[in-house]
Amino acid sequence: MKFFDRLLAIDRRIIFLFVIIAVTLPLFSKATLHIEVSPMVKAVYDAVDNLPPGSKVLVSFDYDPASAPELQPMALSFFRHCFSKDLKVVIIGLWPQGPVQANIALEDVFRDPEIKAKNLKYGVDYVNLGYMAGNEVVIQSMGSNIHTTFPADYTGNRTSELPLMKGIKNFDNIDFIYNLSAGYPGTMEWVQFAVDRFQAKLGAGNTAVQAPGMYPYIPEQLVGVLGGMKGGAEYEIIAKRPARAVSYMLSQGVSHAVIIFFIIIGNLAFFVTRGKKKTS
Amino acid sequence: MRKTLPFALVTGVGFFMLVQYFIPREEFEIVYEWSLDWIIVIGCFAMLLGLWSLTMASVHKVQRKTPGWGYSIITLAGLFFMLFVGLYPGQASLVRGSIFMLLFEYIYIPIQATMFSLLAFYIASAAYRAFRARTVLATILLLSAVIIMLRLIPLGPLSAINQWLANFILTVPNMAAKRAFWIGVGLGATATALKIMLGIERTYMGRD
Amino acid sequence: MKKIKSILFSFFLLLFLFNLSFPQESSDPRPPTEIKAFDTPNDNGHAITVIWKLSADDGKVKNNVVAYEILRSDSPEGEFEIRGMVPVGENLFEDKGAKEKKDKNYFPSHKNFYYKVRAKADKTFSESEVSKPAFAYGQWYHTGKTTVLAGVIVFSVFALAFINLAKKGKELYIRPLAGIEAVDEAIGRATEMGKPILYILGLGSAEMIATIASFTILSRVAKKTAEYQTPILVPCYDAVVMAVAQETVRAAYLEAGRPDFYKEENIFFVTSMQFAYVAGVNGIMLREKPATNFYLGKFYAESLILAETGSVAGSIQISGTDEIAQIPFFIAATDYTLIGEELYAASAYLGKEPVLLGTLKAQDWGKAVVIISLILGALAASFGFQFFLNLFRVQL
Amino acid sequence: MSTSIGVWIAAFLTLGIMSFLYKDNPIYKFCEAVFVGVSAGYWFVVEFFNVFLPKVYDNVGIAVNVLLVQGRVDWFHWSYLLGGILGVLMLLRLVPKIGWISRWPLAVVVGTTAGLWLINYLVSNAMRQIQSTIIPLYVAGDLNATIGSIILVVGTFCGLIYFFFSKEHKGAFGGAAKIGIWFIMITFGASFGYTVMSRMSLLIARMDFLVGTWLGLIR
Repeated sequence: MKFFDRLLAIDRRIIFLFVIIAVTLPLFSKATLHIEVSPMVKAVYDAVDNLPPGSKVLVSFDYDPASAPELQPMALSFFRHCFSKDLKVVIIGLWPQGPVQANIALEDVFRDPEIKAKNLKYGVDYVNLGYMAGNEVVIQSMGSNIHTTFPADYTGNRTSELPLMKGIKNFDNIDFIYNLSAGYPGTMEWVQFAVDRFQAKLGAGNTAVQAPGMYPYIPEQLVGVLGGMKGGAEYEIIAKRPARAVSYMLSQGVSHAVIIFFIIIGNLAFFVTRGKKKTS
Repeated sequence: MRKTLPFALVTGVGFFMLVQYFIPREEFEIVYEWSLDWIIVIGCFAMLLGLWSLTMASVHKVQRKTPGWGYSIITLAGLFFMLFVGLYPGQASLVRGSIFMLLFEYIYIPIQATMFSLLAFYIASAAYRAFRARTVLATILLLSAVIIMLRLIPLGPLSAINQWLANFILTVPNMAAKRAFWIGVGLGATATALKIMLGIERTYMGRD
Repeated sequence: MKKIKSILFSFFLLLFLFNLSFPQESSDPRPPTEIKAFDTPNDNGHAITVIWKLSADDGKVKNNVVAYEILRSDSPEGEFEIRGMVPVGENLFEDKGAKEKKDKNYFPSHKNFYYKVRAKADKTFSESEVSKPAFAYGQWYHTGKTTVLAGVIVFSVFALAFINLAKKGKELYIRPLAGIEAVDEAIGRATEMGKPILYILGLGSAEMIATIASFTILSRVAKKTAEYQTPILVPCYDAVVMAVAQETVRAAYLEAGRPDFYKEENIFFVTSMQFAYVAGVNGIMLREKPATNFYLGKFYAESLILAETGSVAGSIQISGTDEIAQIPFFIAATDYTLIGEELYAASAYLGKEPVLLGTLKAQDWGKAVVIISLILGALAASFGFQFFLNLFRVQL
Repeated sequence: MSTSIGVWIAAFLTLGIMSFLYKDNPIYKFCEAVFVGVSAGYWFVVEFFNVFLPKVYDNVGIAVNVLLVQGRVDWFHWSYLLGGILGVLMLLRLVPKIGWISRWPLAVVVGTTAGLWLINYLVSNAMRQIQSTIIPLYVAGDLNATIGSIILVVGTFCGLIYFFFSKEHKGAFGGAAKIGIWFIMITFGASFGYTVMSRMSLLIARMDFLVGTWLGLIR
């Protein structure tokens, strides 16, 4: 069985080719993968859905463009959900690029005719307070006063003059915190400082690498967590607004299947050749 | 001056940082905040050191005409263009829409994102090459990885079982092993920090 | 019958009227009582804690309290200003301010303050009596951190005791570690093949624990390569790390008695950009085809690319990091992997110096303490004792 | 197809980097060289505006101002100059004869971080983890949770045994260590599996950029 020997020493580029096809072809397909909604994502969705109109939601953007493929869809569907439920949104970032990502997401959401019709006003329905250096210290100091932590918003307006911020002093006036995180500082710090010290209510969206690390905090300290692109897709499914993450899931499924297929082939070849060596 | 002072500094500063943790008084707090700022500032200057080393390495390549010296010119050009555009006085470089940020958006981000996406290919080839059920340990590694990966593939009725299994792995054995790992690393790092402060571990300072 | 009806009617009417007037007449909630103000313990001296007994109408009886407001003044008769608000059901408030005099929210130390607490209803409120004066001051010891102090002391005592023991010449046993035993073999292989050794210190800066551990291992490896006269290449990610690595290797060659063999240009700076660095190192691997690659230190996403390229180039690879997310890739793509703590221990293994072995023993004793507390703690928790858990609860 | 120059440049760079998968080639090397230069420049400028200006320049500026206007020495703000001087000393590494002076700032950095890390690692890595592992083994009326917490405690225990250096892995001790490494391998496998999704997400986004944003072939 020379075939299997050759299979074992297969050129990596053949595997690369399979991967690129597995990722790209499904992008052309309109078909979607059946996505099971996990309780952790449902919990986050319900927490937002149960907020009465006018509730204040704080969103912290703690990631940069490198993790945008995983976290940007979560930001989009979360904004859409908030605005369609008439919630007020306060945006901050503990990563320098975070508030920029937030603005990109806002631009996208406002293209939706349903949201556009609401004619949302900056300063009244949503604000972007920008980035602040200091990591967990920023959270800590927001616990006593958001106005002193963020004296001005992203474009330099005084925070105290924004109508929405007039009613918000600290976490006591925030009904829900949503954290999109790709590492440090991120969900861990929000749990330790905003939740453990100021009893805030927190939900999170994490990169797939990071998400399992948050499991021990659920449900007491963290309502739930969206893990990677799949978490984003699940949120879109419950919100009945399938968007980018859902459309990408087919590519995810096929590429995962390709990898598993290669693992099986590799093991098959390995056992066949080893069996032969033993007999000969 | 050459040897004794640095080690005295390490021990002194180290013990201050250790002791201040237990003393909440504001005098200690202020010194603590200073030293954190200093570290950041020193790091900022160390970056200058890196910039210098990069420039010199590239210049040397060009001077000696080592193979591929042309690329060093491109590197230098990119570097100085970025510095010029970013530090040109009288403009806000870090605001979206500035030339500096446009370069960031259309040059830096695509290359960085693509470099990262290459990992998708490498992870596939590593899985193929390394995930062979040679030993018990390799088999456990392989099975656990496959169970987690299968979550993304619809398996009909088997999906529910796999979902439960994946969740179990992540919440129980995963947590247990991570804790053991962290406790081990915690003690090891504590021991190393202690060795540094006591002046036992001193290779990092170089020798004369 | 009619009479009864009219009596009933007037009764209900009365009740109705009474009811209408009732909330207006006594809508004031009863005030909070037993108010106490005292310096907040374990802080820098810019905060006072206020506690009180909840209003009798908090959650029961009239149940009309919505919040408590805390007021402060510098004299009992003076003007009180509002310092904060807490929701119903809470009986503690920390009046905390900044330590900088310039700050708007500055809170002076060593100055007497008087407090009172207001129970707020919808439109009205009632106030407690004024508290006895209290002033804020900084403490010299944080009582919430005693467990940590105990931990530091116990660990240091272990370390010093074992270092002492080892110095006196007591044989300290450590079990063999596959990754370490492979080091000699790997250097030997490079010598036989007449190819260089590639040593990567990772992406950490010079003060990181993993990098410092890696420097020590580099020093041992360099000494052996000097003895075997095998070239060692160290491409660096950080300028400071490079400078330290140069001195480390030079010293190792000196120690091995081969200073003539040391080549400074073999320990060089590549760049401080993650993927650009990877690209540079990949080039070295493909061109030089080193017999052995060491990856020891702090690694991130680049770990897999390096290890994959190395395995394609056919090198023996020894890896180790304390970055848990990257270990799976090292395990998958390299021959030997030092997992977390094993990386820190490696220097003791290679050097067999008494001080290093001593601290390794201290680590093990530390682990023994952890294991015992874990078992006792889990048993205690199962039977409902919280004592052990509280022992490890650390205040920040 | 896109009409934006930026998108075309980005697409060219994306393809250039991807060409490395086939083999090392001049276009890849070109993109890489651009990247090395641009990223070094980018980070330097960011560091200059976010660290140097606010931490050194502004603070020392205040100190000088106080001295000139009020004739008073503002120790607090002057102290930042000392940080700056330490930073400059670091650069002396480049001068061979007095390069040893750069050990002073290195000593400050190493000493400070060692002191910090001693506490940080002991508290958040060791003590916090112990705290979260001390859980009741028996959860009344919930068999699943009971089994889960028993496995959790046993797994942590065996994992720690694996990391013991003083005793050879033999007999019962070796058995526990073996179970420990099994748990560790399960974790690494899971982490590997999870990372696949993260990395694929990045690739999908890149391919979507190429065929969608750039070529306009989708939707």
